[in-house]
Amino acid sequence: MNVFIVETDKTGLQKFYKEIIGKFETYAPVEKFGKYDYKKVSKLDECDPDSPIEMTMSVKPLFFPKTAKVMKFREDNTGTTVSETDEDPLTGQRVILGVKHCDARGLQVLDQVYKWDYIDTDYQKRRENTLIISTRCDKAGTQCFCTSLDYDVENSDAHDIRIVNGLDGKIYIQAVTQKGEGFVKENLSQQSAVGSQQSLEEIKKHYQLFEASFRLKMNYSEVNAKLQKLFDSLEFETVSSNCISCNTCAFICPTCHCFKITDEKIKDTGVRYKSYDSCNNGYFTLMAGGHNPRPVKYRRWRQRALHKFVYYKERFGMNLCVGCGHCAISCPVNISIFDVVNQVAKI
Amino acid sequence: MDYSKQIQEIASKLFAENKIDYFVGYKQNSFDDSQVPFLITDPAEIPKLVFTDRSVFNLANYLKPDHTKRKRVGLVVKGCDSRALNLMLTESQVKRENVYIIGICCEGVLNEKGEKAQNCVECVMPDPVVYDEMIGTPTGKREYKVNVDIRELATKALEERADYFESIFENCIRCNACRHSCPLCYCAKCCLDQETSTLYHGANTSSGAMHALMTWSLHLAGRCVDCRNCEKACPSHLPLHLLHKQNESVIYENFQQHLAGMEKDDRGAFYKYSLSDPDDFIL
Amino acid sequence: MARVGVFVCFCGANIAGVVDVPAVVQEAKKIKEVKIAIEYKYVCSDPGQQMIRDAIVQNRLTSVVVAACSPRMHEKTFRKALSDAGMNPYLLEIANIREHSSWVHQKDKKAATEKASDLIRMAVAKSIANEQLHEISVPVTKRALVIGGGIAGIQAALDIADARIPVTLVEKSPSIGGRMAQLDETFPTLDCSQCILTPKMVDVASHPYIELIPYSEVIELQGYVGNYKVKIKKKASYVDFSTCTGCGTCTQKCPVKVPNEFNMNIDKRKAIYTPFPQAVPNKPVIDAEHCTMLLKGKCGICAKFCEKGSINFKMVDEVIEREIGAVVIATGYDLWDPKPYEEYGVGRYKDIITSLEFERMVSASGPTNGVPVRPSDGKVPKNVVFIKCIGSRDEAKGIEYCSKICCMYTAKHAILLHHKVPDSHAYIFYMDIRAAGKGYEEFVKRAQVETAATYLRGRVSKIYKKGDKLMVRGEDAQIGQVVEVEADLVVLATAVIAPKDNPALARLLGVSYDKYGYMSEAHPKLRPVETAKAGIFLAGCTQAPKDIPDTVAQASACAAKVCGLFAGDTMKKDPMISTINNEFCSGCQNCITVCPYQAIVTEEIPLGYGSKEMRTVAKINEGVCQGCGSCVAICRSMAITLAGFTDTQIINEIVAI
Amino acid sequence: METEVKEAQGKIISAENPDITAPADWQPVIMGILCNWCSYAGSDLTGTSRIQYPPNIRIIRVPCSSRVDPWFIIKSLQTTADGVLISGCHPGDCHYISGNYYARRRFLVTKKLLNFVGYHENRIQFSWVSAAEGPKFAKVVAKVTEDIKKLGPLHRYKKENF
Repeated sequence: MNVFIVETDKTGLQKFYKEIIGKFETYAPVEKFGKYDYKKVSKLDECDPDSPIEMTMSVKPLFFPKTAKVMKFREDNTGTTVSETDEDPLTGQRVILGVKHCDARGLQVLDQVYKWDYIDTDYQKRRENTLIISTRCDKAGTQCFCTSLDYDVENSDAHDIRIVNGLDGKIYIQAVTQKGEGFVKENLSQQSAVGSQQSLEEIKKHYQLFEASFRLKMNYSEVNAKLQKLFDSLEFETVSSNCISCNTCAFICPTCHCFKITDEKIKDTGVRYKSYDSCNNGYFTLMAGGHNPRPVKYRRWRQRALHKFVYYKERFGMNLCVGCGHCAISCPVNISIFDVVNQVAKI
Repeated sequence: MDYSKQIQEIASKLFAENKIDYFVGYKQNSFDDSQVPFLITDPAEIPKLVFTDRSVFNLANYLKPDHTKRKRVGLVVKGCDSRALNLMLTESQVKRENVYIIGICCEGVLNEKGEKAQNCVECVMPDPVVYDEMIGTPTGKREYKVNVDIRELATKALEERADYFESIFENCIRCNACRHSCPLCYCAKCCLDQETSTLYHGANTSSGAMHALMTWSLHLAGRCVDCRNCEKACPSHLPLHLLHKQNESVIYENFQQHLAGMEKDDRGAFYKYSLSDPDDFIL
Repeated sequence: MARVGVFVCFCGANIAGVVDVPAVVQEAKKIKEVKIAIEYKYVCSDPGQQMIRDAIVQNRLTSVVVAACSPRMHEKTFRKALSDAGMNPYLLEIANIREHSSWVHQKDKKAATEKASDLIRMAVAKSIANEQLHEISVPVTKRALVIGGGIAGIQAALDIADARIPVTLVEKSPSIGGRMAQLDETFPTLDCSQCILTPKMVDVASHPYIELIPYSEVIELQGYVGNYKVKIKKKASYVDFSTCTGCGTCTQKCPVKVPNEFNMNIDKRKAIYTPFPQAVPNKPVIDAEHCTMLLKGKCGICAKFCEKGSINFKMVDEVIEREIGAVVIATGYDLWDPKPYEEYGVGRYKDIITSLEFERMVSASGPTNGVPVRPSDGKVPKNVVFIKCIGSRDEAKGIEYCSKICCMYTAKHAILLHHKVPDSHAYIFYMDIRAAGKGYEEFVKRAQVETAATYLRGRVSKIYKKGDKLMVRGEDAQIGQVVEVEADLVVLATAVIAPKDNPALARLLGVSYDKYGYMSEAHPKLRPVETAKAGIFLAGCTQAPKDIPDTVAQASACAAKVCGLFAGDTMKKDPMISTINNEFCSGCQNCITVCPYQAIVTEEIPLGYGSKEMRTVAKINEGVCQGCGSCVAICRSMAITLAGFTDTQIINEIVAI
Repeated sequence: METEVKEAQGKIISAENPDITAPADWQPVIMGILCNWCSYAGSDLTGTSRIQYPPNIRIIRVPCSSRVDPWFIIKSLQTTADGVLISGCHPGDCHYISGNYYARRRFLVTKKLLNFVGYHENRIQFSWVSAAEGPKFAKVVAKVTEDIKKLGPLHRYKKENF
């Protein structure tokens, strides 16, 4: 754990941000239609790194975009020629501001699947070239439960730099990784005091207050243990009764990573796209022969809940759900995966 | 507007008389003052049923084949919801005898900010058009007004409008929540999910989103009842009502003041015609 | 994997003169799916077709694109060529590079070549998605309906009935005969019209295979070729034809006098009447608009005098239904009302009459017993001026087309006038003399020479009254002078127009009509008797102005078409129709609402595999479907496909260029 | 909104968006969807009569204007076309009795909606051309081509970055 901490104040932080935006390709939460999404910014006024968790989409699209060109192809009498797409050269350093802890953890979780049997080079490049600056939430949202899960939110190393709004009015810029430390040293031009043991305590105090603000708390290990045996539970039918299979939860989830492949062709040239898909879609598992193992929504919900809380953990040692609550907030009928797993596990 | 008591009474009565297999109403959320749809099969849960000006979601959605399994259902509908339900009845999606409709004479629901929702301010039919039992006092049909946002956008320059809509389509993540939350999108397999369509528009690009949303809104043209389930479901908070209200205003103005779902057996503006329909836009 | 053959036609210089065909072929060869691309002088010729057949076999082609003229021209030819090579004929696509490129971009050869390449690209893209289709056979009801009992309808009915096919002949008026019955003698042979027509009318009445329904109208037609259902409204005649002997006492006794439309209102008829003495059926009907008994409930004299008691004032309209397989439309023509010719004093001067009024006067059985008279004073006219092209070829007041028959009947009128009033003189103002036809030019010569009629080339500018004479002022263009003729009688050769009911009837039958109200044929040259709607045919002036020989010829052609249609027990039908994939059908039934042919019905299918619960979905009746695609475009779940024009095919075309 | 096409430095600048340019010899592509019985026959007549019109239109044959699903229009505008012309039988003349009446309603709403989201109304045009109106077809194509040339290349939602 790195303890490189810089103390500053609001103006100092703003200056830091401005400097970053000036130097690097920077992404930060930008408001559009009342919702914050991570977009490329050229000025600090455009964005709000302190955006409220309820209104912010996940950071996932910057690494696993909602749609990406996989390849280009050209068909003529000489056959089919495949070529690289012109999209996103993926070089040069990117910086993302205002990432929530849960989102950053989401990337850590996603890393597991992306470096598993097939290495997704595009994803890896994006990860390597990106520096993540997180802002720790001061207060939990109504649907948040990140602290109840299998990771240490306080000492998370999913991001490179953590910004904490200390209770003493100071702002702490804490470099979490080597990369982050180098970045702070290089780019924080104003000379602020280097943090001490005291600042560590301030950060801890802030965390304690944050932790106390959670409405939702669960006993993760118990839930995980119980769910493992509940594949045939009828409770899934009850909990999913008012689900409208709208896919929202999967699309905005920071860790859902299912996609579909489509080709689009004009004249003799075409592009192969990779776009989000969702297991909540009734046709997601429809097979060419006509069989659909998950034709009804409770089976799809079972898959979702168990994949998030059991299967991924079994395979990769991390819980797929990071407790951000995005799905519950965006759900038109407010189904929370927290309620679902608790109700099924009968806790 | 608090009809929780009446609804609870009717629900208990229906269960007692064995007229329904399940009941769809609203339940209070524990963490704030919003409400969620609530499906009950057990009469013991009836006391949880509520109905206030926070009962926003259009419950007709729960009559779609995915939910019903063709059982008898009791359902709470507001004015706009009942119009959607009326269309579903006309389009043979629901059997009238299988649904017991509790119609509410709606006084308008609130949006997230606590103000009266825009579609309620502009509501043309607050009373239920189809019901078995009515709660509240009917206030009758109101005058149709063109949506304020449409009027405002119409005054803007074409290019400005185009930029605005491009930003909408760019922000669309094509999760299809709009479609799934719409009670009238009940198709066995949506055209946007089909091979022909995905072959050409499957990608999640802004042109793909544009195609999807335009096709979707044209499929709802002359059928949309302005309940705005889609807009509430949209995780990107896109102002989807613009597309529908635009179509509605064109249809209202040009096709005998047609409004969707107001009459029994009216299938929508695209499924009938008049010899006197406007012809001047055609060369 | 698709293997497409592209065959580009030079069409002599028609295509190759503008489009760079070898370049187009090179361009086509670049397309991935194209296995062979060849150019040829005339692909539609026998060697051209042989080339296609050989290429199909040698290259194992999966579809064929012919870049040539319009598919409306040679689609059938090339489909047959495919068939002959053992390939499904519907795997053919045609790129129309003649009508859509070389002929319309003659000045821009580069652009025309580019466009031709694009059109071929589109056709190739579409053909890849073509599916094998097979003709559908539908049972046929062997009965024909003929609408209109003029000479066209009579001839068609007789010819069809002679082939032992039952015919239902529907006539609007109380008797068949139509316009020809009103004529005195016919050009160019001057046969007596009645003498040649009446035997045919009698044949109709007595033919065992003809069912004659006079005084009736078609009110509804449903179904499709070979299987139509027609509803005929038989108007109340108030006379029981089964008992009426046609003695005529009622007509004599009836006190009500009404203008006689058969005689162009020159004389009067009674409220109970037979239109003319030789009427078929020769039974009277009561004119409900004028009968005092029916209007006021008083009179009833006819009933008193009828020995058979055939008069029934309580009779009501009756609807007759028939199942038929084909329809012949023979509704005839009307004459243009010359009122807009105010400068001639039409309407003001009684002695200006129309040619059909003149025709009735010179008819031996007409109101004046065959002698033309002046309507104003009843005197026999000496100088008669005939003016042609009244309304015809007149964009300002009338219609643009030539009425075709006026030149000939005016010549006939001049001759007839000379016959009836030997000391008379005919003056004929004309624009052109159009006398193309067997014996026609000779006939006009006869009028000019034998009867010494004065033909004046020019338009009449004014007619004014001078004493009891009419002064006709016009131009004689041949001498370039204004001439004035002192006339006792002026006869206007008014234009032939479509009956005013034609558009309504066309809509009812589902056939198209032109801007004048004439029914449209399927092709102006190659399918002149068919309408675009299968099983409905056109005879006579319902399609365009015609003389009697042409009308009769067309009527017989209709009969041949009907007999051809009924030659087998079943009929082959184009397979380009809609089909519904009921897995995707959500059962909203909106397609049923928009289908113009009631071709969609519902069916119950199990909810899921092996399920006992049922759900309702739509189903196409393939015999009825005509393949318009209305249902396809409104089907939101894309459950309906139109063979030959699938979404994939059309989108393939769109993205191909 | 300015509809005149600007020409500068040998390039055409889109009237809709000045950032989009095209070579000076740019020619629009117009997707023509014609009904088989009237307009396609009419366009054939134009050819038979040798009436000349601009070569920018690419013609697709459909049985009836009611076969035209609005997404053909959207798809054309998104991919290959700078404008769309859809033509059918005159009202009352539909070979399939009522197809064009249904189509007319859809066309009006589609045109207004596309205009609302930012397409110039001249990019989506409709016409009634009968089988006898060869000259009219040529006139319509000339007008539509002229209109679309003025608007310059269509850039929005185009999949041109292929």
